[in-house]
Amino acid sequence: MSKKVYPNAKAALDGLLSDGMMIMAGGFGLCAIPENLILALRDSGVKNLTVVSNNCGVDDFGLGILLQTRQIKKMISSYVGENATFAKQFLDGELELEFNPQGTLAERCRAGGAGIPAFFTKTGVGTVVAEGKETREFNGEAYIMETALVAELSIVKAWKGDKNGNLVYRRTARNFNPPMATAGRVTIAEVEELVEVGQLDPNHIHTPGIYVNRIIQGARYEKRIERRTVRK
Amino acid sequence: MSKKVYPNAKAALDGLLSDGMMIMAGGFGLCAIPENLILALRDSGVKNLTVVSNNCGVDDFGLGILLQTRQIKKMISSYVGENATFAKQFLDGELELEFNPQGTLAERCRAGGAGIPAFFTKTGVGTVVAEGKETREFNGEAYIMETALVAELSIVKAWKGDKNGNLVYRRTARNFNPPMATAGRVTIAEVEELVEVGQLDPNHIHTPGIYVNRIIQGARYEKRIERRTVRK
Amino acid sequence: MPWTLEQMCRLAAAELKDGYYVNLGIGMPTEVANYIPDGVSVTLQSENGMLGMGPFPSENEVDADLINAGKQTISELPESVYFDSAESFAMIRGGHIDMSILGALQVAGNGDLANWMIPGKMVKGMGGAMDLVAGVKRVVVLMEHNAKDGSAKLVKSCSLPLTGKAVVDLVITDLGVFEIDQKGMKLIEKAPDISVDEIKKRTEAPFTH
Amino acid sequence: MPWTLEQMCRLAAAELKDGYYVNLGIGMPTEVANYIPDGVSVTLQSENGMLGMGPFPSENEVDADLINAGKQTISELPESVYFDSAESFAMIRGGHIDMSILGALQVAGNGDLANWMIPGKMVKGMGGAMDLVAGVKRVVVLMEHNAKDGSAKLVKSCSLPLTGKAVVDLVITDLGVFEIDQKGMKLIEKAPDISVDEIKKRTEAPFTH
Repeated sequence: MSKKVYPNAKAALDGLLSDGMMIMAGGFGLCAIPENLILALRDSGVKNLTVVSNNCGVDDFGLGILLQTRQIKKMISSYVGENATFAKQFLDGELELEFNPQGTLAERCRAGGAGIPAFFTKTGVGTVVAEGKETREFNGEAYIMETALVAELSIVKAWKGDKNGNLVYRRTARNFNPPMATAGRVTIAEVEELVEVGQLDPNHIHTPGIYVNRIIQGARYEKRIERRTVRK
Repeated sequence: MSKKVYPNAKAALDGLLSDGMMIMAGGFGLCAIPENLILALRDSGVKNLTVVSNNCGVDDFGLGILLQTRQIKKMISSYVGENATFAKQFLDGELELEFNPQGTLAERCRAGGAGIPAFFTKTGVGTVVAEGKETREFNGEAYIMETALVAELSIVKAWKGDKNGNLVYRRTARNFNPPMATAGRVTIAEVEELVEVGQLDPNHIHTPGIYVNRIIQGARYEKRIERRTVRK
Repeated sequence: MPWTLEQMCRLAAAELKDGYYVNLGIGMPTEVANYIPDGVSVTLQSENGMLGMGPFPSENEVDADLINAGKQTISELPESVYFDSAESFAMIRGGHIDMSILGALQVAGNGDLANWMIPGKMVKGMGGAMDLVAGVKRVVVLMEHNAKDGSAKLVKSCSLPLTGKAVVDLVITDLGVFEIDQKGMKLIEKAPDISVDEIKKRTEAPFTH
Repeated sequence: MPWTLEQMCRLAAAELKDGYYVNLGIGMPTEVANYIPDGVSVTLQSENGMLGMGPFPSENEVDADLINAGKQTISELPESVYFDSAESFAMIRGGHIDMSILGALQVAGNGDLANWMIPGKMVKGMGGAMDLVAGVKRVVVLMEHNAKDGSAKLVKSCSLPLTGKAVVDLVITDLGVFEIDQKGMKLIEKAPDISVDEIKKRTEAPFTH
């Protein structure tokens, strides 16, 4: 089963990339993004990507790197306010954008992994988000139907992982990584620390290894902080 | 916040019961059932209950106790094969029964807690389970629509819990308890060990206390084993 | 005399009840945490995956793995709990959060809320705002009564793209506190020495009082 | 000569590939775990919430908190992982389990499966069977070729209530191995000294060979 372990990000991506594909990337802001896999995606030169990610990094870090190289064709996100490159490419018409409410985005990924092609939610009723979507009443309240997201590739970042692909996250660095790990036809995880099978508490695995096809220990983590705020 | 802690099962149920109500009860077989709360339900004399639970205990333990006292009017379950009292009352027409596939049952509870009134699943397409339900195609495959379950009261059993209602489960004793804990308008948890806030690892809480309104340390746990099988 | 920001925050804080689970929006709503009355214990939710959000950290506590929904570094409390984004929004959508306090661009007399987008300006995205207003039990808006150009923010009908329809329960501005229900908007408290007439003049939405 | 139970289990075990995640039904399918070929490592899922299910425990390992979907006590392995029922069936429904090996009452030539209910007898419930056959990538049925009364179990059309429609990919009986796809059922292997004619006589469903 340790066939899941790859030596580095480049090797882990081998054979999985094609222009125009859809990739999900975990993380919230710059917190717990798959830093090493994003760099390897840049180096691969893969183009015209549709990327599902809550945010799009900043100009020179995270997914922003793939904007600079113009490898992204379309983003499916909930918030992209931190990125000037994004604003420019979007206003220039070079970049497509689909906004999803954050909870709807998370649930669409969860549904994709769970074999649920569509679900109903109150979120977005009566807003631009509801346009073109089926609306239906349940118990006298209006809901809209949202569909599942399944990506050809999901890249996620965890704190610790074992050689079977079991993952554990730390603090708020969990965020979108677990639902996205379930929703990739292939999922690659990068971890700060790769351990032997049996070293993680079986009661406290956040992402069971069944969802993870390939795993690497990241070469290096910058873990950049977007807004450093401290108590006076 | 320690206002969530009650001295015993009887006190925890105080003011919440009414004849004809719907109650969800966690557990799988006899594993991790809310033993103390079931006994207190028996003693309360509440009648005509609709009970959502994967199974219905055995004749003299678990929910079987409430069958013996004829307090249950209807079961929503996936498997009730272990219970002769059940068979008798059902064949006598005293007991209503709604079978749900086990995964559909779990997902209906999860949906109830997550504000999702309905979802689509492949499970049960073309079977008796699909009767009367909407069928729809997504990507050329047929799915049926299932609706959420929300109970007036959920009773669950965990291993450890803290005074804010945060819960941790042990081994396969997790089962239906977490999704059901989210789907009660009121949820009561009983635990083997009640600890102070801060004693559970915040990265490894299975049920966040926000879902738990009342919590007790169970007076006594029999933890009966249904099928004791050992290696020769 | 219009209320100060601090007074507005105190009014919002007075809406919090002991034991509440609360989500505070970015900006002024975040400040409300500093004015929670003694004897009232609330748990703050951060929609990126945390209950029991602590204050900004000391220098040596700063942790890249511990941020709030505004991407600011924060700290852990004894009661903190972490979870993923799907679980976080299951909690929000499922009605388990008691109150959300949010800023707004416009609120209509029927409770429609616009707070995520100004057409013509760069779109940043709605983040979790649509989920919060759809799912949270009670939605309180905390905002200046008028926009910088003096235009009304309490309007007959929102001209800006909506965040949610009929979702606002209470609006606290520097001039007054307005309750919104199915019958419409009602002024229930006003800042000292501010007349109802003045409020009417500066409000487009009809309201009772 | 029809295959023995052990031979049938070995045939089923030969379907397992290294690295597979597998769910084994109650009864004969459970036995397949004892015949997994050397060099093939599979992870067993138990739908009550476990991956990496171990064998029955020794006397002093017995734990009421550690059971399989048949409610039998089991043991933990180094690679074991626990989760709740919603997650377990998300895994099953989402197509993450590679193979399920199940028993059957009837299988139709188009892959319809009946294995949960005999009308007139006490209904016990479908448990997780409908979820498994709907969600698992490859469904293998392991059963006797004929019922105790001699009637065919490989039928033109199931007379018993269905567990799933067109869900079975392979059937292993004591007489032969049958592949099922959109073109229908095909005999791909038969027990030694059993003629195709004999199999046809004891089979109601049409099949090619």
